[in-house]
Amino acid sequence: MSPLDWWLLLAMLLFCIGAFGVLARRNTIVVIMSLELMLNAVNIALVAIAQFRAGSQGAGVLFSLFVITLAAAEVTVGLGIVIANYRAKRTVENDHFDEMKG
Amino acid sequence: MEAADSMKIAVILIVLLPLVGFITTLLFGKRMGGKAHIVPVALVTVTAALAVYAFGWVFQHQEEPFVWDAFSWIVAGRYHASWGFQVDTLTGIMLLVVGIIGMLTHYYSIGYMRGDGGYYRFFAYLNLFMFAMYMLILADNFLLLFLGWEGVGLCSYLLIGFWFDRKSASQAGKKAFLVNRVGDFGFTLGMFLVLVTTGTLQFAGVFDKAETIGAGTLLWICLLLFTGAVGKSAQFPLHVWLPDAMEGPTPVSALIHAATMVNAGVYMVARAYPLFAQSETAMLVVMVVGTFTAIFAACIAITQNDIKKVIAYSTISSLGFMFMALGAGAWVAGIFYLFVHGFFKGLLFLCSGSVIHAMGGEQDMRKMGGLRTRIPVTFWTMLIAAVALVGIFPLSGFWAKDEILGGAFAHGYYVVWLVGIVTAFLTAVFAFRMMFMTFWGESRADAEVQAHIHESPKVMTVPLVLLAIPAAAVGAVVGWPPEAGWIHRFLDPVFFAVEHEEFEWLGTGGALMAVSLAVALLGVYLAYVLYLRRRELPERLAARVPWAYEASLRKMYMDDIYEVVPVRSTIAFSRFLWTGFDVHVIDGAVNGIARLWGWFGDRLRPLQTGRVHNYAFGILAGALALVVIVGWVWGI
Amino acid sequence: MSGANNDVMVILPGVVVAATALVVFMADTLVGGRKWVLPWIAAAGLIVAAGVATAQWIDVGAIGSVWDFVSGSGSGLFGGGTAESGFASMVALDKFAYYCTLLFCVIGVLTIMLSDAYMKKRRDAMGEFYGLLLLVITGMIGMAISIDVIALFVAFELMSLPTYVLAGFIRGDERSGEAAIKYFINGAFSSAILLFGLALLYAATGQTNYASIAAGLNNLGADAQSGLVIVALVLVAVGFGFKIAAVPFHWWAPDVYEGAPTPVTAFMSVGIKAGAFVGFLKLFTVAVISAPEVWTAILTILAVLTMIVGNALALPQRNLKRMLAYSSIAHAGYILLGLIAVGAGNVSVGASGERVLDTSGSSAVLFYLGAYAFMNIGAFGILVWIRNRRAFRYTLDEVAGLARSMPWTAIAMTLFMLSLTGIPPLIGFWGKLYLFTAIVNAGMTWLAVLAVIMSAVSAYYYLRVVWYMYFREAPGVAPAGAGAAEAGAVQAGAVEAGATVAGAPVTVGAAGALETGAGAAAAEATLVADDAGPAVGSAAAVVIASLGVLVLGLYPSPLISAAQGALRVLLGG
Amino acid sequence: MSWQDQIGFPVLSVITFLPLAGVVLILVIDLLRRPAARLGADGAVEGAVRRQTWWPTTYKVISLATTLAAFALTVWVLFVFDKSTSQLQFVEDVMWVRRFNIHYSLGIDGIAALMLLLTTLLGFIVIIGSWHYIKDREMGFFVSLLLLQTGMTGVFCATDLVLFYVFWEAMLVPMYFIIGVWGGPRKIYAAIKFVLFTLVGSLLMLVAIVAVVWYVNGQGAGLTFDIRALSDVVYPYHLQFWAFLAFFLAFAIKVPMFPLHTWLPDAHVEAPTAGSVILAGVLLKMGAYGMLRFCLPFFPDAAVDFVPLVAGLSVVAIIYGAAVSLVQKDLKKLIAYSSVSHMGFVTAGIFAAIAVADNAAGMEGAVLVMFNHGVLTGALFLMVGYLYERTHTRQIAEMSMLATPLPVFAGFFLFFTLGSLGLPGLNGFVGEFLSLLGLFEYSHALAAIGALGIILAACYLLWMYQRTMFNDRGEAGVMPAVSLRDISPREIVSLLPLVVLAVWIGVYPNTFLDFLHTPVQYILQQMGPSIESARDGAVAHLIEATKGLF
Repeated sequence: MSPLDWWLLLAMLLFCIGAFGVLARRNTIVVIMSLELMLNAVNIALVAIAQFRAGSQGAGVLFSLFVITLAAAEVTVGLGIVIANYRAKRTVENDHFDEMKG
Repeated sequence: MEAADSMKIAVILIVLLPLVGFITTLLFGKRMGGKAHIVPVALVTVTAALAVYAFGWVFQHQEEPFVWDAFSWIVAGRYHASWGFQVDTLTGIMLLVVGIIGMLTHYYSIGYMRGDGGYYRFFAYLNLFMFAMYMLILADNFLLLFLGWEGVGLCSYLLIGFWFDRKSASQAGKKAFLVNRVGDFGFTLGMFLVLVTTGTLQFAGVFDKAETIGAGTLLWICLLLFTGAVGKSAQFPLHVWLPDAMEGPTPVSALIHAATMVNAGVYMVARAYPLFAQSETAMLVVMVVGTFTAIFAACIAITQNDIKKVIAYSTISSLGFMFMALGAGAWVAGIFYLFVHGFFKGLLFLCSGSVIHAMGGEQDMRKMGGLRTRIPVTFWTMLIAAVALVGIFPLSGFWAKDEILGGAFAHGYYVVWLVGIVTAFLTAVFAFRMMFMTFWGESRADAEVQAHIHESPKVMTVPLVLLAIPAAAVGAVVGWPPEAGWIHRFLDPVFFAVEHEEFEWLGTGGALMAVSLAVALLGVYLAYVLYLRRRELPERLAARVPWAYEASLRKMYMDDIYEVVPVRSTIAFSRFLWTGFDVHVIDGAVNGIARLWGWFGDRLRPLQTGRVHNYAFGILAGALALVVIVGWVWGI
Repeated sequence: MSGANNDVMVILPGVVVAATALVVFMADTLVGGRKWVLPWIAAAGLIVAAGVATAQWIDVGAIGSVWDFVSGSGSGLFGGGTAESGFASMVALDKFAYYCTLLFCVIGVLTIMLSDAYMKKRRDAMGEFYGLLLLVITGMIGMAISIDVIALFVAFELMSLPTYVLAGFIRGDERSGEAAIKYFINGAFSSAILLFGLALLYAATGQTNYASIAAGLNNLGADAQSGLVIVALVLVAVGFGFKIAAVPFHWWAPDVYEGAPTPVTAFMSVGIKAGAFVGFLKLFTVAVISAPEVWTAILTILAVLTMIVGNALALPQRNLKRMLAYSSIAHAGYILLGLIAVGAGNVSVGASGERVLDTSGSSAVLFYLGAYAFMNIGAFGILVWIRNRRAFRYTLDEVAGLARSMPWTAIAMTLFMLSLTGIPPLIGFWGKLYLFTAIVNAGMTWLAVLAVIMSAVSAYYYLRVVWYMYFREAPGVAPAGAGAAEAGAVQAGAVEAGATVAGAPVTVGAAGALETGAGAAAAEATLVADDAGPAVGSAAAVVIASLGVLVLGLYPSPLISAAQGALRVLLGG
Repeated sequence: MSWQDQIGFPVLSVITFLPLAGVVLILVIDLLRRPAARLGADGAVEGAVRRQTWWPTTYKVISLATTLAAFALTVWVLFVFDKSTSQLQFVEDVMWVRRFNIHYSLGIDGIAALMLLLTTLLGFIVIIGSWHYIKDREMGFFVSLLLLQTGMTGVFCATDLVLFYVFWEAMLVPMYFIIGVWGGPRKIYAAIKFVLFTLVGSLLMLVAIVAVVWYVNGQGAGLTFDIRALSDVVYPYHLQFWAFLAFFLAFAIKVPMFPLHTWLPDAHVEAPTAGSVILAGVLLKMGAYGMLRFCLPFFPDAAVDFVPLVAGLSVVAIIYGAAVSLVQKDLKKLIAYSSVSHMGFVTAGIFAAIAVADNAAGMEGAVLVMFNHGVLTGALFLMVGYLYERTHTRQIAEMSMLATPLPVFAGFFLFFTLGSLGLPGLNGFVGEFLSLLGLFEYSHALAAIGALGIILAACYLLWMYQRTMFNDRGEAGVMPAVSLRDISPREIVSLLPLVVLAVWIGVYPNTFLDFLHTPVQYILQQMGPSIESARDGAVAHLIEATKGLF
């Protein structure tokens, strides 16, 4: 395997861990953390590609910068929603939000 | 063919005047109340005069019938049918019967129907009937004939059910129409076959090509057309409507169910002579059906107690006689019988009407008796009619009946002849059974009815007398000498290929004549014995063979069979189709699909758990599945 | 034009909208009690943005050919504004973007009108609401002009993040909060997946610019169908599929649609969906043009599932918002047909050897998005309008007998339902016809057959709304219909009729008349209605939507011209 | 031939949109009268609005005026009509949707002319018939009727496929309302069933339309939705097969053919009188009209292959409809099923005509049956409606001896009953005779079975008549103490045109058949080669067609 493949494998692993966290954890805070993990996994991939992929012109680095910014915004919004919900319902367990279904 | 303009006018008027009478009476008759008969009766009288005129015309132009395509009716594709009229000698005979009896019946009805709530309606219907009947006999093509054919059927329906507030009447009307429809079914198909085979429905056109039609097709055509005749002329097994038709007012029975409409089948077969004459098998069928019907109906007539039922079965029997004649090849004899039968059977009915009128509506002969002196005009006219029916020399029936039997014998149908003789015997028995029970003996009516018995008014008795004359004499006039009478010569152009029988007074002909006369007289005597002298004998006889008596009384169970086999089974099957097939199978499938889809939707709903991580899992799983499927498609 | 000047010109409509958002945020703190100016500012911003886009689009020289445009015989009128790219080929302003910008602005304005009464009750939050809405629209415009995956992702997130907030806008309402959290978690999750997909695409081609990606994939040749590309495309499809609510990424939609404030739901169902579709369409038709087989396969599976599941699940719903949510899923399925048609359609080889796709699918999608905007905003608008008039939990049972109490509302709702079903001569019919022609042309008639069967199914639940309104009586109303209910009906009719006749209803005079009319009309209804006050804006939005549905239904050529004209897509560079 | 040459103004558009203009007028006046009422009253606006008693009369008169005008124009059109050509006449053509080359184009041939006459005739008759029938939301009812008429007229006049489809579908909506709002107890079920049945068929037809048009486009002929142009194209067999099926399904549902008929009884029973009249009188004809206009000339080879199936189903429909009619308890349902039976003659005639060469009679008869059925069944439904206004029941079991209190009514009823059972001299006979004749040319056996339907028709109709008008219960036969008004002048006026037509067609059908000769010849000509080389292996072709799918 080329170095890039290793990096991509790492990214993939981290991404999967993050995804597993989203699926498995009930605490919304942890879920948000997992989401961040997923984004950062992609960041690793992007930087790695930019570094190792021929002719990639380094756009990946640029991309990852954007992603970092967006991730921050995302967390902000997410936590805001969690807090608002906590005020209303006194819980951060996302299982408790299943009033609407079917 | 250049036809006389006067004839065109006459024909048009013959057809239109009754129609005008119908419409005006329907629209304004109610306001005229008891005078509602004036217009229709006047119109029918004029029409009868015109009919006689037309007959006179055809009398002068025997060899060249009047044919006139007035205007086209249906033009579609390669087919064409028109409002076309034809007057030949056969039509002439029919015109006479229809015109005269029709007119007399109208007069008679003025008295008979007086005071009825539907007085105007009755005359309107009668006029409509006259229109349709004239249409039937004047038509120059099968389709127009069918129009008249159905038209008379309709009027029959309306007039049988005239007293629609009686359940039996409304039932009988419907029955008549429906049974006739069965016949029409065949007739329609017959027309289709004619049309498809020859490309036209016009009589002349069809008959010109008659010889080119293949034997099988021809047989089918004849049989199908004959099916129609069986229905209209009340032949077995479609005869069941006619006895019930007696629910109608008696003038109707006389006009429609004895003298005119029921003869339409015979007329039609005679009209289609060029077709039938080509097909021996068809002729055989016609003869067998006619013969069987003749004796079959006579067997039933012999036990009936309702005076009109007796005459009705007698009519069926007589019609059977006519078909027997046609089938046996005695074409002229058949029409001859039709001609005279119209007069004496019409008279018989009108007389029975007079009797019923006198008895205050009573029709059961067991409650009559001794009327001979109370209503003499009716008695004498009815006696003439009965004697004519039975066929006793020298009254009309004798000549015609004898020619039929002679014809059958001459053509070698000895069995048919024998059956005919037996029928004649039975006819004599039941006719005079009726006469004896009604007019002789002591009266068996209630005292109240007794007091009420009276001779009918002039307006009724005069037509009786007028009808009695032809009923008595016309047979001898047109039928003398036997097998060579005027009517034979007259009808020659129509039945162009019929060979004349030689009649020898001192040969077979004379012998047969003697036998039939003897048989008739024997029958009368038997009736005399059974119903006047030894009145206990019939009961004992009935007790001896109860099954036979019962069968005869119950009309050979025909109504019961019809009730069970076609009627109930059709209804049951229809019910099944509706509630079983329509509602459950088709709609079940439709609603089932709808329900299935709803069920499918409901089953999907639990997947929508409302939980975030389930959703996320769904997304991931979906993504993986997509990768797998798409990857698999490209074999990676 | 060139250089920085050029860059700004390219993103000018988006800049206008974003700037307006900032103005709204600032004005929120400055206007004090006069919050009512905020929606006007927001709407004005959108209108200016639309105007800017139009000005860039119109060929001033061909101004006389307006009729040609309207009648569909030529789009010379919009021959101006040669496609420009900017910011190092990150974004490009082509006719496609013009069309989308206009569409988004219209949707935005309608949403603002729709939220009129709703926001009057929440004056304190007006700034946030309209500001966020404008930001979302900025993101949507970004989707339309992006020609680089980086820009695309930024726009995608800009479109998404404020929406999460909007969904949870009713503070203290559990359902709204629940909607927000569900939407957020799933949305962020799918964004990450999309991002991963984009990264893989980048890995496969080493490029982020659409055109370069296309070239890169082309160079890959047979490897364009390699596992890497397939996985990348599937992941991208997940991201977009989530936003357009395609099965099996649709889970959030019913819950969020139900829980979110109704104007927001209306906006999401047409705006976000349109934005996502636009991005999807452009990415696929431009960047992934070299591998149409793969994405056709992916999309076919998605479309089939989406149409079936959407329609199956809409059927048992008794809540109108939820029903419309599933219906909007189903419609996403229909629209996907257009995308499939692009991929499955006749691929010809252009002059310079590049692959040129059949455009009828793309124009069908664009047309349908426009058509869908009118009819769905209208449908949700009716819900908002009823909600403003009386207590309303959006259930089917509550609209029973609506034809008596609010006849004109019922008529309008009927129009929208019929249009959604695809009954001519309403605009929904043309949308479907357009899609069917595209898919049949692409040789996938069986998909069209499936779609029409599903349309027939959908007729059931759309017409069910109609039958509740017309064929049933409101509980407690005698069938004879005499008395108070009819009194209300008559007046409501008068009010709405007034709105219809006025034609341009957002005028002070009309508003005044409506206010009095509605006040008198809904005498008893207002007692239980929790959104007090007249909803001139909502009424106007509904009127505009119904006119759109009807007029464009009778004469769809202008919208077709626009959708056609939008197709001269700039391939970057 | 365009309208300019023939009549001087775009008459078909006028006829089509006159009712719509009536609707607009009604709505405008309705809007105007409300503020007027408001000015004159204080607080009691509603009362003032309702006190405007002139209003119901006004909108009824407007409805009547527009429909009568449409009828008068139609009669004029028929006079001007050139019967010697199969070309479309009174043609109008305006570009509508340029992108797809969809035109707003109208034009009629003889068949359409007759259908147009039927539509406009029944259009004003139902207005008269419904004058006092509806109590609730009356204005909406008249508006729906007018809208419906516009839709129906458009269907018969359209010569552009999409325009045709637009009218075809648009017409569903008012009918949906007529059944759903003013219908009987199960109105919702009936209305939705009606719409869904029709939609399923017509949506598949839409796909077929697109497929056909795009095939032509693909052949380089350019996009066109012009019906005549498209029907001249020879399509490959597999396309013919599937497109035929799709079109046929849509039309067969509308006709309705067995076994797709079950929406009809429900719709009829629940629909108000006017709805039933229009439904039976005009809507059903659209199915058969569509077959004539599309299924045959577009897809001749497939059509010929389908003859055995269609003719067989038609005959089944004849018998089945009649048999099921026999046992109905509800008058309307009885007539509804009888429609299934009668329409069987139509489809049988049409398809028999293309089975053997030179069999135009069947097709002409079929079209005539369409017209006759509209007249007779329309009249019967109308009369059942009138009866219902008097007795408040449609259950046969609850009626008896009505001829006594209602003699004139009974007379009219009998007239139409007789017409319906095919009495020669009235119109029903001519059509059924010809279409059966056509069927007979194709297959003696099928025609024989079909003719059984005529017997059954007499059975159910006369039985029905006996049970309602006559005494069918013996002594206790009189209907319990009801004093019923005999038929009113208004009702007679509504029936008289139908009586006249029934007699006219019965006595001199050539007036109407003359319209059919050339268009039928035109259709058969287009079918010509296919009839000549009548294929004899529909199953083999099915397989071939299925292969064509892939």
